[in-house]
Amino acid sequence: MKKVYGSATEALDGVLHDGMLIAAGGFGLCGIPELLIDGIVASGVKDLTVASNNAGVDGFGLGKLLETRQIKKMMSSYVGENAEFMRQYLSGELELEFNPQGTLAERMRAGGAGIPGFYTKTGVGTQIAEGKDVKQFNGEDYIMEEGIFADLSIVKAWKADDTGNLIFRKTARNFNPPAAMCGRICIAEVEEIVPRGSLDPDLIHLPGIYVHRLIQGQHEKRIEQRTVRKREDA
Amino acid sequence: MKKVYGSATEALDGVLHDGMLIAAGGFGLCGIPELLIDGIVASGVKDLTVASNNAGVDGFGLGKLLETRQIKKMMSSYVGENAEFMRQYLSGELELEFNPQGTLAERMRAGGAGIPGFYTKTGVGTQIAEGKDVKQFNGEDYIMEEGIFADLSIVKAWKADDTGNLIFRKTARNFNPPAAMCGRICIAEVEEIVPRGSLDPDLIHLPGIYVHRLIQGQHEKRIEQRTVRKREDA
Amino acid sequence: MPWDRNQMAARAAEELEDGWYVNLGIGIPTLVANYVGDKDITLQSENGMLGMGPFPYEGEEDPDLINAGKQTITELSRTAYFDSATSFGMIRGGKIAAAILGAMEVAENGDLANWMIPGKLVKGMGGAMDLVAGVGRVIVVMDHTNKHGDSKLLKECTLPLTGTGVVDRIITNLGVLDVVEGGLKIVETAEGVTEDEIRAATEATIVN
Amino acid sequence: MPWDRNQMAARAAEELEDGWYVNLGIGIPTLVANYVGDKDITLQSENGMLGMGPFPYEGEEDPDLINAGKQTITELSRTAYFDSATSFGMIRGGKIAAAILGAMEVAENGDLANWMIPGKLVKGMGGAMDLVAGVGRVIVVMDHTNKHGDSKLLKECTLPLTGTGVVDRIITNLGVLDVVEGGLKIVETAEGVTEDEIRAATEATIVN
Repeated sequence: MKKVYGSATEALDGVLHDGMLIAAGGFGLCGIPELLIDGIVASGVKDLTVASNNAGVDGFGLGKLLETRQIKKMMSSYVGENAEFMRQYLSGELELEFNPQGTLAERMRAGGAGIPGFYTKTGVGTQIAEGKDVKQFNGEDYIMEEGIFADLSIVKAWKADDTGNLIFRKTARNFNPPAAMCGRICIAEVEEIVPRGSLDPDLIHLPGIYVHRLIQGQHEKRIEQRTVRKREDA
Repeated sequence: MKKVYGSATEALDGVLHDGMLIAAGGFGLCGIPELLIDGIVASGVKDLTVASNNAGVDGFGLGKLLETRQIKKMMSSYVGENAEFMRQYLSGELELEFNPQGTLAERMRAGGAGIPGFYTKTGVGTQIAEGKDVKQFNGEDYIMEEGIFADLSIVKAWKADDTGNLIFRKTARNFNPPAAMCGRICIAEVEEIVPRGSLDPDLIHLPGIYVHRLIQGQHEKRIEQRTVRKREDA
Repeated sequence: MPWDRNQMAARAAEELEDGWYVNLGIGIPTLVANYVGDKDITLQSENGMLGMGPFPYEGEEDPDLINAGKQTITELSRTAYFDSATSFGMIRGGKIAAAILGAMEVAENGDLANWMIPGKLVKGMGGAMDLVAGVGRVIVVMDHTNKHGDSKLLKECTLPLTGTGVVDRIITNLGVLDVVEGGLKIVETAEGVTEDEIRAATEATIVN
Repeated sequence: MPWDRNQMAARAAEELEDGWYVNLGIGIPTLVANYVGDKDITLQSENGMLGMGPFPYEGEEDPDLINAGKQTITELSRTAYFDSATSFGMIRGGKIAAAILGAMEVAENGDLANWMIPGKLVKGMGGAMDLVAGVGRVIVVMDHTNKHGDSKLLKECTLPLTGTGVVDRIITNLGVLDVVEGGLKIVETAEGVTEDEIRAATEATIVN
């Protein structure tokens, strides 16, 4: 069962349709599926709902899909690092569902784990709780949040073997595992595909069962906030 | 903040009390906290409720705590590999709460993640569902299961650094991470404590934040079912 | 002639498709692994492993490497390990294409009973309730009748259930039956077994 | 004289105890890291890291290593990485001893508003709602009054809430106040600031 595809376009063939829900990994511009985003731009699919912690920046990451107006709705915790996003949002062209960051991550994991709803204290007594079921545990209120079941997941990892076992690097792991878990189909892009047997089975971050298709390619890996200290500070 | 203790008895000092709930890692006799079980036996603490997938065998693992009658109740998915367990259970000396294996693992993880309840399809329409809240999602019934919040977690890992970052080995990982997460206090026993910096930060299975106390020691690692093939079968 | 254990396992192996991740229960289902041939099947062991290999050679047993039946096993080049919460996350989340399980009783509506007999020693459901609730396809492999000659394919289960309406296909020593609207449908008979013989050995409603 | 940003950060650092795992918000809270001295404090970055180190030297920036403010950072010998679901599992699960956060408004009952101003550009709550709901102790560091001179310590918040009854202690440029039964209690004043000056600058009820 071959999982490795030659390009983002090939890997996306047959899995895209207008109006679908896509879960995307990444945090800011770190660990985002750059190649698959480009492939989705090229496909022209539209009216997408995208569950992703952030919405990219102008001209990079999910910002590309905003420019082409392919996104109808974002499910995110933090946006607006992106002028085009704000323009579309304020003009009513783009819907936005805010999720607390941990709630968004857990909703993705829950969807992937067959859990349609869970209770959390996060957001109790705030706007986020409006319209949500409330239940008491030990005398305290919790709200119910629903699992996210995406039509497609797009994620970025560091290395994979050809069975789809994935390894991430440093904080580029972030939302990628939970996003991968919640998709009916998951496509991963990596910097390097290695032969099976070359990854230590104890050290695999995401087992290949979660990964249906796989591509390898060059990544720009743009830095959003370059902060440094001078050597003389040491 | 020193996490490393000299022995199981030292590590358990001040954290045990009669009637407490202990979550224990391990599956069968694989990856069980042998040293801490011995330490609890030696402490004489009683009326324990123990959440553990299995209950050990006669004379080994949690079987030792059954022999000394220190356990009042087990929360498990599969038991009875243990004659003393069955004797106590059938005579009404020991309470038993059956949990489907995945529900037990998820209840531990949920407790550790601040989730007091979640919905699952597992057990719907069976004895397990009796008395539990039912909710429909997409027209199908799910039952609510509650997070486990243990007073103490006891787990076994392969290696640790002195900050409590843990690495497990092969299928000895099993229930250890979720069990560790759900304890107010977690004590881990390992085969080797290595200097900080010698574990790759990308490859840590359980970050030290979950581990409050740590001991190192020799493990018997008894095999429950020795199954082999002959070389001539190859 | 009815199938023997190995023939039932071989027939069950035909159910598996290339690329599937599969969980095999204890007993006859375990034998299915011997018959997958060159299909690309990855076996899950629910205690935290994908890519379960055969038993180790004598002297190479590793106490840290066991299957859900607590037997010593080996790893493969595709193997990945993970914790029990993740393992049942993939089961409950529908990532496992199929489970092949034994059973005490199956009802014509797909109800399954395979974990306890009231009044007898109860060992627990282990991962069975999670598997039948979560995996894509539940295939039961069992003898058609019990040792008293009574049908194990019933109108309604009499034993405590493992799951309701969960069974998709049943492979017995007499043949293969699917759970369909209104009852069970005979899909295949063992060589030399007639449909009438299956009907005679079956309490559940057989539909055409 | 009121404290400046660095003095507020230094005072906040005194709140941290040896062995604690701590999450620092953006702004003044970030500066707290400069004042922990030789206490054994492990900083969490909620995008998936424990053991956050300082900014990298020029030329050593790694795009795969950023903090929750998307700034390039470094790792330490104690560092562990994990995914976002695990990260917020430890936050929601109460494993983080304290969060030090900025705020727009704090109410006398501990309500906190720090994520949106209606009618202005709304960027989102990020991880703030999870942090205030989950961590052991919430310490707010902020100026006592806004740029119009109005108190930011209120009887009731006017802005949309981040959490209800979540704040434990407030460190402002004028001093330190605790959320207690009935209102706020002055714990400490900045050198040269009187309790009366704090009362005058505070809309919230001050209790003794």
